[in-house]
Amino acid sequence: MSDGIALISTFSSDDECAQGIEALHRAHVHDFSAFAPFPSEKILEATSEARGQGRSPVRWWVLTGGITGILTAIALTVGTSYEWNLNVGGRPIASIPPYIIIMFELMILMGGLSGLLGFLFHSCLPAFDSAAGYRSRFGADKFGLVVRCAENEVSRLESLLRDAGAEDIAREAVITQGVPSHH
Amino acid sequence: MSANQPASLGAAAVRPLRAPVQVNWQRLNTIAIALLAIGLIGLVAALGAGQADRVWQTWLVNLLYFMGIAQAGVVCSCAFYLVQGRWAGSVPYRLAESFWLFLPLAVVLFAGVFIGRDHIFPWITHPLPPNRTVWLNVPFLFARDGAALLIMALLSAWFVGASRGPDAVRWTNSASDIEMPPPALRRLAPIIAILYCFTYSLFAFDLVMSLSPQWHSTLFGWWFFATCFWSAAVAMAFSAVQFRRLLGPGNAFTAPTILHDYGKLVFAFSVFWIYLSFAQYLVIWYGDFPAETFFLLVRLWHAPWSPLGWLAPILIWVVPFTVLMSVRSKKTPRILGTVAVLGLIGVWDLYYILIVPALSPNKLPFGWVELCVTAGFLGAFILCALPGLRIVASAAAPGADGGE
Amino acid sequence: MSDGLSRRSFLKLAATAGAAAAIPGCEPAARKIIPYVVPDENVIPGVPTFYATTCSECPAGCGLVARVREGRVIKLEGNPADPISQGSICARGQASLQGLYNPDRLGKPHKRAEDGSLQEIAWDQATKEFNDRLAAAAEAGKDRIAFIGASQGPTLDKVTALWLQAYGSARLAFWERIGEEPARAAADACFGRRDLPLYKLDQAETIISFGADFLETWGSPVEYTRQYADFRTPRMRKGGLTLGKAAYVSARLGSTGARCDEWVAANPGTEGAVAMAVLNVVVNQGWISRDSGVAADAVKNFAAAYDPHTVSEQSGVPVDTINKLGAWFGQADGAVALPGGDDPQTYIAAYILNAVTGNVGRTMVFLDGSPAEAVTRPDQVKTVIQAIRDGQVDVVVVAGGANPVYSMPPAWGFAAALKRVPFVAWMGDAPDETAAAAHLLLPVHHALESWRDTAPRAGVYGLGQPVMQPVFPSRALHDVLIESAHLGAGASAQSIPWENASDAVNAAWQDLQGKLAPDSTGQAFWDDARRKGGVFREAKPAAVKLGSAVLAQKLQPKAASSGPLTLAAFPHIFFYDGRGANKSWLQEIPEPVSQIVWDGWAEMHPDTAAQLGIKESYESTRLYAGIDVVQIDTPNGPIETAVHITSLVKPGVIAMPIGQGHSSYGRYAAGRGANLWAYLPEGTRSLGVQARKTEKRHQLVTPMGKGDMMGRSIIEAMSIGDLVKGVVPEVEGEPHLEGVPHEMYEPFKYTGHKWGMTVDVNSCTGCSACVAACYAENNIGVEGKDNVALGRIMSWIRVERFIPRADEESHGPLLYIAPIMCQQCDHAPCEPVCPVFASSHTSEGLNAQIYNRCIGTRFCENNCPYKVRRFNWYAPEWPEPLNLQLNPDVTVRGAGVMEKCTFCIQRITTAEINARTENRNLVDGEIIPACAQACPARAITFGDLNDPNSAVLKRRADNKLRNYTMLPENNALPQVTYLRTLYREKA
Amino acid sequence: MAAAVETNLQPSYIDIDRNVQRAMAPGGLKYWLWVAFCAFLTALGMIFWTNQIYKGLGVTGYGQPNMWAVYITDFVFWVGIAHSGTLISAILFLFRVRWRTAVYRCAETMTVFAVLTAGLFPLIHLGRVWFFYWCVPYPNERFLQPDFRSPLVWDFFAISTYLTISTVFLFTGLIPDLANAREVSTGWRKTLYTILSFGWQGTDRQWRNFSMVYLLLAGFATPLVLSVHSVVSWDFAMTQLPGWHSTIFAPYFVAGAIFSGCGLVLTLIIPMRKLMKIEDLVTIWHLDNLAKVVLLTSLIITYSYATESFMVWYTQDPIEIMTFNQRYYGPQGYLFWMMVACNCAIPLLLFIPRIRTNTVCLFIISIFVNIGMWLERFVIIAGSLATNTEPSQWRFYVPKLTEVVITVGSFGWFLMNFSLFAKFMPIVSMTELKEGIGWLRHAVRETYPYRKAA
Repeated sequence: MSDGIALISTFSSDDECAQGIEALHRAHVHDFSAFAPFPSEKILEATSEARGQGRSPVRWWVLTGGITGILTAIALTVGTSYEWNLNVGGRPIASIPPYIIIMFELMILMGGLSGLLGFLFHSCLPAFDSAAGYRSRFGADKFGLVVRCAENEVSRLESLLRDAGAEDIAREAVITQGVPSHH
Repeated sequence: MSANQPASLGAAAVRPLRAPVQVNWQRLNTIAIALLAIGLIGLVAALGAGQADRVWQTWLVNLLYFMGIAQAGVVCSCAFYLVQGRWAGSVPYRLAESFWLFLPLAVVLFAGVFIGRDHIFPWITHPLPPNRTVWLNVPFLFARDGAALLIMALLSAWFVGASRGPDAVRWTNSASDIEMPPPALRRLAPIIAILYCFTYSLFAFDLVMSLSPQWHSTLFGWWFFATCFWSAAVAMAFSAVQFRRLLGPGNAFTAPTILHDYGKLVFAFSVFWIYLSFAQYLVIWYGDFPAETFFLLVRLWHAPWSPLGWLAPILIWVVPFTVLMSVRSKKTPRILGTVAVLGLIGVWDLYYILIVPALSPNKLPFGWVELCVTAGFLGAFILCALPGLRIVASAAAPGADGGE
Repeated sequence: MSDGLSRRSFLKLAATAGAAAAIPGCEPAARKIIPYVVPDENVIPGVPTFYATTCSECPAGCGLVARVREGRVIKLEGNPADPISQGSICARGQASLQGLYNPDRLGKPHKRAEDGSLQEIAWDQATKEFNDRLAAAAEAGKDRIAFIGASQGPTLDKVTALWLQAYGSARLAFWERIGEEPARAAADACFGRRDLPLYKLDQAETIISFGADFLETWGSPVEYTRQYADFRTPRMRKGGLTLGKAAYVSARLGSTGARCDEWVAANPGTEGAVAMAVLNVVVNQGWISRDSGVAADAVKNFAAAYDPHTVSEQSGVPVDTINKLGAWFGQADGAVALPGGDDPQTYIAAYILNAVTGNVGRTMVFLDGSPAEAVTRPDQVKTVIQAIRDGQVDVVVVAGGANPVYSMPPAWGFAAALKRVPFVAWMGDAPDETAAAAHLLLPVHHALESWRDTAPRAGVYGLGQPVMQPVFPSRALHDVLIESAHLGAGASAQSIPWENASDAVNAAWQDLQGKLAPDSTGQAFWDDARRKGGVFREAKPAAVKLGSAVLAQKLQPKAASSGPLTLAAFPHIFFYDGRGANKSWLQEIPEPVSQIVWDGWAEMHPDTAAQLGIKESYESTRLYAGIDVVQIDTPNGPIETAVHITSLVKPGVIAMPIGQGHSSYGRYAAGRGANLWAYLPEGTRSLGVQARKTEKRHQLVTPMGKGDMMGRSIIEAMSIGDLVKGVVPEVEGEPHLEGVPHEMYEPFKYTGHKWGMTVDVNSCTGCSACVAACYAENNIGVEGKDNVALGRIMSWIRVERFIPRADEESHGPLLYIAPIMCQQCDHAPCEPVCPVFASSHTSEGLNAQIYNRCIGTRFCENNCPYKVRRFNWYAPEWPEPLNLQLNPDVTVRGAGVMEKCTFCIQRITTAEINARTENRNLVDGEIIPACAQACPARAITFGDLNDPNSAVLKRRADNKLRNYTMLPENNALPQVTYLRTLYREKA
Repeated sequence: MAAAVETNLQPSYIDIDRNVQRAMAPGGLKYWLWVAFCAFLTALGMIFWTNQIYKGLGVTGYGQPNMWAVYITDFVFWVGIAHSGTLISAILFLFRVRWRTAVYRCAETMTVFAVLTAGLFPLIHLGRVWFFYWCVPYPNERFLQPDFRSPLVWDFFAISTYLTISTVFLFTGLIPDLANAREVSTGWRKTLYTILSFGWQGTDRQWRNFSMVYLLLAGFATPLVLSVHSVVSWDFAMTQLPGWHSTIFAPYFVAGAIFSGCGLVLTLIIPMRKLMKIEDLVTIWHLDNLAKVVLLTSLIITYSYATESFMVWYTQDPIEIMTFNQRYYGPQGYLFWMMVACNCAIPLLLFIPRIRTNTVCLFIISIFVNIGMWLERFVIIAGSLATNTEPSQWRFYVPKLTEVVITVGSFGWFLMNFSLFAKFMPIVSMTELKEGIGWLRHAVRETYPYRKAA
């Protein structure tokens, strides 16, 4: 993308922020990112509406992890039992009922861990270079909406955002592609 | 509505409805009466044909089955009050309470168990050692269970009355502001819930476990009322799907997440059910006490019962679990409806294999007798449910204040 | 993990190893050590050698076979060739190993200094001192030297006598407190011969024991246990399957009484009177045998004084019981009365009873050519002691295990007398009370280290040979004596023609060869005797006749002397006269009936206890059998002891075990209970006493939690009536699931062997030989009193004792007693719970425990219905040289490991390996676990369940009705089955 | 409490931040003395454990048949404590229960450290602890593996999974709050939070994935929490021991776990909210709801006790009857009755709203709950073993000093960890409080009268 201007608008409520996003959506501006101190449903719905995204792909990580876990457990329990073929208390060599527990636990373990990895991967964390337009208050009590646009669009978008209820809009020249963007 | 995914998706899953259909209550009514008639005729015929054993055993199966659905439905409503759930207005409450009218009838039908007791309870024909007859003897058993049924019926009546009252309805429909449900319900709900656990454990021990007197499982009572609860959940899910179809666009059941919520209810308690079942199976499998293992072996690992034995967990857990795992299928009426119907069949099958093998471990009696008796009960149940369902219909009708 | 042999003990092992080389031809020359670098063809490392010898723990004189590994004897077993033991020995015999390896044995000669302390001195210095003293005494005049010792067999006793002669003295006493005098005196009075009769219990239909604990210590326990088991096995008599009738007349039940039909609780000391009353009944009923050759009326008059009523008052035995005993005895086809205690009158009564019913020569037999009396008569012993007291003796030599200071009657005042003697020499292995009073202590060989011969009875010539090199630098007692005789006696030296003890024995056997096998050569005879452990011949029964004189005299059985309560002392089954008390196995194995360990105690009936204001108030969190202490005032001073309240003793009687109360007998015997010999007058074991409760408390410890079976199917009994009728007994808790499947798992296939065991509870007497054998074979640790109280006893096999509930008394045995070991379950509940497979099943059906894999979760024991697994709470310890006894074939378990019985798997594997190397199949009976091997009653049968002809299967099949498994409701499918004990319904 | 707080009935986002940040302010002398005291207890426990390893388990009161006793009791107790955390943070999250927001972080922290503590006891309990890793499947030249049939191996899997997942869950929830803390803190703390917060900035994409993973973790943690204590209960239920072998154990232990857990949450949070001055984040309303959970679970375990006893009487099995007879009337019967008082009777007081809303009463009741649940495990474990199938092997267990000290030490260890965490990490979730600020305001309003009364 070519360098441009980043409009950093600050909102005091997530409703307004969401409205801002919808406004941008209507204006076919999609090169933005929203900041919030908590996972506001309104904002998330608005963004996924705007970006036309489905649900987060992290769930596939979890599913894969879970299945891997079950398979590992089957291999481990049944495999080692047949490796040794020991008669313990007259129980069958492959005593499925007890092994189910191992399968369950490993499913949870691997599913959970791969979920964490998926989350970090898709949120491109850890990332210690601060994204363009990030303000520390966005982590506390304010909601931010950072739009990147060419100079000629600035005024239109500013008014658009003000109508949505932005209480303050700052401009910042974008040096490089700073807004994280992946899915 | 659910905290963590956009509602839009639900809408996407739901196919747009055709023009509004008028619910034909009359047809339902006649069908019910017809079933009842079949039942009565079959009953007489079977008794005439000397099939008393099968008649009364099936009688017990059906009594427990429908009674369970009706009572657990009421308890479901209690639970909604206890967690102060108001996400779908009053409709879920109405639906949960809609079957309650079967309860008073159940008290009457319980007489059938008394009449057929010799065909049901082996400890009557083969007396137990004296120290056990203290608990297992005819007068005491029927006295306590009858009384329990009666009390539950009365309390439920009281509760449903209060719950359909104006304040309650107002409270359920005012999701936004924070206040307590009406005092009567605040007090009744926990009482009924607690009594439900104790009385249905009692029925589990008296009317199911005592059929194989050597056998016992401490979890059985808990497991039994959990099963009843699940059967009520699927019954509600099923009705919800039907209403959604019948009541036309804009009815309460078209709300994006209500099916999803029923789906989640069915899913969650199906998982809980398999957990309780596994907890019993594993302990008995591992413990290796003949006095415990035979109960499972007869039902799961030996002809002729094993197919029916495995059918129950498949319909109650495998199908709902695998099918309803995804949000989409939870929200798709047809899928949810099918799962619910299968679930209802599964629970009936479960009660059947709990009761009948205890009395004929080595042969599987199933035929017209069972079908007729069941048909009769179904008819009676529908008749009892109709008034409640009509109320649901009116509450959920498009534009009614029952919606969100 | 720890393989049990610390480096140090391994060196010891290597040191002693070479010894074995020389043992076969065990000449003194063999003292030199042969190092392993020069392998000796006689010692193959890892392969045991067996040596026959004889047991010295009691006068019964059982034959032994010693199992020797790398020069260390590690296990003693009965000598199958020996007619007395016939391959089994009792717990005391098993434990004599601990006498050999006793950590408190005297290592070197010691001399007592002025200040009373002991100083170690060299051997030659010690012998010099010894000989000088003797010489000086001999100088001083005749009979200035006294020898008090325990009999060492005919030859060596002769040597002793000659040695004493050489020093011009005849003051010789072979001392046993539990002596033969009453029996001999009675035999003399009745039949005019002073020898001991031989009893054939298996020939009898009725046995009445008048205070003779013949299953515990009386006479020849191993032999009698074997015979009794035979007698109690149902057999055809008078055309029907019957159970031998047995009654035990005594104030305390004891394990002998526990096995009888009737326990006749008589006042202590009145057993003789009861016998006379029985005689009275027998006579009046005219049950006198025609051919007994006694005048009926003479007997009638004789017995007249003892009509049941008077005796009943005197003895506290109901009249109809006496009549019943009379009927049992008189009508029996073969009966025997066994007299016990120290009162000759009891013996006379019993002998007459046997004689008039024609059982002498049948169940009670005198043999021709009985050996001479080994034990000196008490009156002669008394003269010796009198002389000592009168200062006519300068030197007293106490030797060979006699412990007169401990065991002599108080009235004799031996201890006091000994103080006046200028020089007391003690020669023995483990220093005891007498050693504590001696001036010179000489360590001599243990019986298993020295040459001896024994003559327990006519026809039995036992040969005791050393089975290993001495553990300590001790010397053979008679080597020292012979040497000193040669030194000191000058002219009379020729009186002892032999160089040393082995020569003496050898020479004696040359003569014997002349007598017994004139056609054999001396050497062949000698080698054969050494191989077999002696020479065994059938002895001819002597024809004896009841003398009429005895019938003329009037018997005066000693009634219990005056006093509100009566103290009845009984020899502890494991300590005998006290010599067993320094062996940790015998201290730790519970006394079968009281189940008390590591202690002395006073048994009281609840009523008696109540009178003294004592209630059962045991802390149920600890394993206590009693805590309240009473003071018992006897004529010879007070005894303080803790009370064990039990219904198994007669009201008004205080029963106390003999054998504890050692003031100086090593660490294991120290500070336990009271020495009753110090209170009992000569010739009786009961005493009128007063008792009062004190405020003191002392814990009597038992490994037994509850003595009540709570109606569970653990030890089962059935009546002989049901057996005859073929009624299958109802089993508590067995689920009735006919027609419905109830087997959760596919049964495993056991191709090849499948080991199983059957225990006949009806034969078991609770003698605990199996337990001792298991300790010896499997390196089981000894935990001590405090740990037993915490439930940490390690025995893999335990003898369990349950007292029947009041409602069972009419239809059940007097006590439920059975050995319980791992049941080797097919569905072993202990196995699947182990996280690391430490407990798993072998392909031969054994419930194996892999010690090295065990991490000590102790889950297996939680899930064991029989609670037969044992956990090592501490690392086990064997004070040196006890560690030399450890069986190299069995791992020594470290701390934190679970251990258990595996049917002596080391024996199974050894046998299998042998079979494989010899390229043959295993023979049934080739493998015998230690417990089965030791059992004198042959109650335990082991074998292959896959072998249709195995003895174990046969035994089960022959006793279908009696065969059962413990706790069937658990469905653990044990491979050990039990045979129900039999009882006779009370009318 | 501070007047400033008193008047503020409309807490804003910033108020939430301020409160939490104040709670994270460096601790004073009192705080460090307390931590030192906990450390001391821990050290004491360690010393006794070392001695036990050196000398063998003989130093304890253990013996035949009491193969399991205090250590396993402690183990079950601590695992149980852990469960409330997951319940509050995961199950109530799924059920969209609002009051969890203020307490869940605290409860979840408790979970992690409780599991950490619980995990020690199986090791302390082992006869040969140096071989504990044999329970773990790991590659080795002989391919020796554990027996997956053994409940103890299930335990290993369940506990370690539980520890991992609840740590992940806790950490995931922490990230946004740590980012928040990062912005306001300075010095080494800033570095610490920067690293731990992974550079979180709260963009919509991050939140999207965050919400999803959080939901899924909650969805996983819920069955996990059931499974963990079920598995623990199966250590007992799988055996044939009368008093242990019972099908109801799994759900009954889970309920008991949540009961005891919520009890301990109350015990910890009531003093903590005072000391850290976060009363208007963790309000009476929150405590009230916690108390309701305690009440509910108390009813469930009462039901379980009742069923267990009834079933024994119903079957008339002589062995079971004897075991339960001993449990009620045996030499240690008083423990059972104390347990019933603490677990069944006293919690019934919570039916009374006045008591539910009185912190002092709640605190006292919560203490009883903790005692009662410890006793329950002891009665079941030690008591049943003492009265086993073989009467000759009956013996009741009494602990010796070692067990007592190690148990006390475990409390020290737990409290030390918890106190350190509470000081250095945001012990209340700012994110979730902000998300549900409406409910927080409601809570403050609800609480206002009580606060005035106080």
